[in-house]
Amino acid sequence: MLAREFVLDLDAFEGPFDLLLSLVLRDELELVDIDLVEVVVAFVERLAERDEIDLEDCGEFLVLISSLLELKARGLFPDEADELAELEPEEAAEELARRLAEYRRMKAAAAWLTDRLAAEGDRFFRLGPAPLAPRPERKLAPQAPALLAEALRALAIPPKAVSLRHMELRFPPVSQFLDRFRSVLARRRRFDFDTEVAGLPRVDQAVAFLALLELRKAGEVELEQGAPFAPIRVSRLDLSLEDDAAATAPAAVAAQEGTTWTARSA
Amino acid sequence: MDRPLRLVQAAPPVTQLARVIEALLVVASQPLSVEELAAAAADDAARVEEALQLVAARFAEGESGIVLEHVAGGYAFRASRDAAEACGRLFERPVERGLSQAALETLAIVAYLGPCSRPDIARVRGVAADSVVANLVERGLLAEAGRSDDAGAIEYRTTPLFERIFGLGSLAELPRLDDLGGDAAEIRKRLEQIAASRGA
Amino acid sequence: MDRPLRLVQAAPPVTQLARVIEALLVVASQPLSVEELAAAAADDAARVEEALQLVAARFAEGESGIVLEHVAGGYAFRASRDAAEACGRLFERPVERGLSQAALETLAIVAYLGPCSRPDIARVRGVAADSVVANLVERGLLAEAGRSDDAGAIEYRTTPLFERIFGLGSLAELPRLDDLGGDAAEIRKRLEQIAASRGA
Repeated sequence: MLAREFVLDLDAFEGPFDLLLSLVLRDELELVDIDLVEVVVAFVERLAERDEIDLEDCGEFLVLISSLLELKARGLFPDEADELAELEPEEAAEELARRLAEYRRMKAAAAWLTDRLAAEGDRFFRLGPAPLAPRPERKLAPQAPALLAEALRALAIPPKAVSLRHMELRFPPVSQFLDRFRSVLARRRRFDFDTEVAGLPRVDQAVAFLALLELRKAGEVELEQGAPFAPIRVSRLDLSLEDDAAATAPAAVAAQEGTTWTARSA
Repeated sequence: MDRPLRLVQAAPPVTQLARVIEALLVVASQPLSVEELAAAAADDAARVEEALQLVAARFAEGESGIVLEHVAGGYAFRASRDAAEACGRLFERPVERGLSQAALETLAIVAYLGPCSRPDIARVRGVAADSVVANLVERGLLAEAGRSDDAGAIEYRTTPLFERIFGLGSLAELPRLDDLGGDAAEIRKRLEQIAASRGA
Repeated sequence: MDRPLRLVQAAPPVTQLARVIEALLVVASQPLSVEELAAAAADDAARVEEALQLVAARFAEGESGIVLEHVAGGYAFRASRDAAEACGRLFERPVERGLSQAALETLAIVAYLGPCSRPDIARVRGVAADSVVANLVERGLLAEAGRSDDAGAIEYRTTPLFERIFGLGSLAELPRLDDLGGDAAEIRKRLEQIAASRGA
């Protein structure tokens, strides 16, 4: 499987993606040190080397990388969960665009610095004192001992929670939707994804979609879509149920083989 | 009484001041500003500027092995570029070229956004900044600049060594950010297009 | 076969070698010997000696603010004697009014919490302390006080100069910090916890 086996060469990690996952899950590797953009780029590069695109692979990768992104977002901004809900989708989109623009400018600035360093690499100058220079003596004016007490007291002030809500995106956990869909499927054999998530903010819808892919990967559901952008139908896969056997059987076989992508997305 | 007393001593010629400036620059550990040169030479800034022209002419690239450069807000001597190979055999480069991408992005953020804490940098890059900042402090390219008012996090700024290594007269010589990378409105439009194409 | 192949490239003129030597000497932090110069310039010692004569003539006392000096370890540039007064002013540092936040925090930690290693200080401040400690040692405000029992790291204590500058007869005269904890160990523990919560 490409999604798990492709090899990464990052600042903080070198090896197959699979190993990266298990190291992160075992807390042996800090997710905050991993540049996930690099992981995505590496995956897309591997993908481009192939003749045909394997939707199974892409789906699995999407689920894995989004879970990692979620974990990482929570790792970087631990105390924000409560504030997240306050951001309107409109504001969130605004903020995301602003941050992406800022990051792109910083990338460009770093590229400029790289070129500059290459151009200036043949400028040598002395670091440190000249061989025959006099040694300066640093003199310090009398200081008040109270400054020392103040410095230590300042270190004892607990940090205020920094408000990051202006730059956060609402990001509900995938598990929330896994639970929700499973309970819907316990009651009903089929449901319409678009109807189920109608009225939710877009980011929630996206996370709900990831949950759907997760269920599909686990073989719990079958997905069908008549045409691009048509409603996605979600059906429970369960052999023990006798009714509607004709419709269930082929899907169950597909789930056992674990290879066929049955969403007919043209 | 015919001849008035000469009380005002004529200022020494600028050539003499130029020599004093050469002497100051060859022993200085860092680039010296016109003001610092004037204070040390006990002369005025305008004359120091004039004398610096003479020094620049004597120590020009292609003319001399020692070259005068305007860098990091002051003046300093360096080796001429055509002696780079010989210098490379004897000295380490101030910063080996192998600054990582992470290090360069971090330097860019601090240089452009002014004093920044490690969380500030992490927010822009999306990756924890602790080890890369520690490394840049160790290399002398970043330095502590006090603690932030709100969270008490340590803030960092770029050092004169950073400007020197990148050959910048000052941070103002960095290209304008507006001319670099993306514009928020344009990115926003693209995001909306992507969202729209997914259908509601 | 009549004419032998010319494989040996003509050596560059000595004037060019002299420029390379100037460049090497202006970058060096220590006097350079003829052998070191020859190795760096990839030329032979005899020619280096010859080139040094040219350099000495260009940078002679009375001619130039930069003067070539032959000292024990080799050759180095120094400031000319007639610039001695200006150099004196350059290196005479004004009395510093205060200490940086990093220095003040570090001194406060060592003064109040007793001998500390650099990792100890880093845990309380929440950031590496290496360069601050090195700086304070150089200024004579901190001194080494042996190695810690457990980890074997070098510990530092404040010096008599520190006490003099802060107007303290002894460390017992430090302002009390009862509000932070009963004893040094308690205060240290509390500060370490807060530093950890402050995060990156």
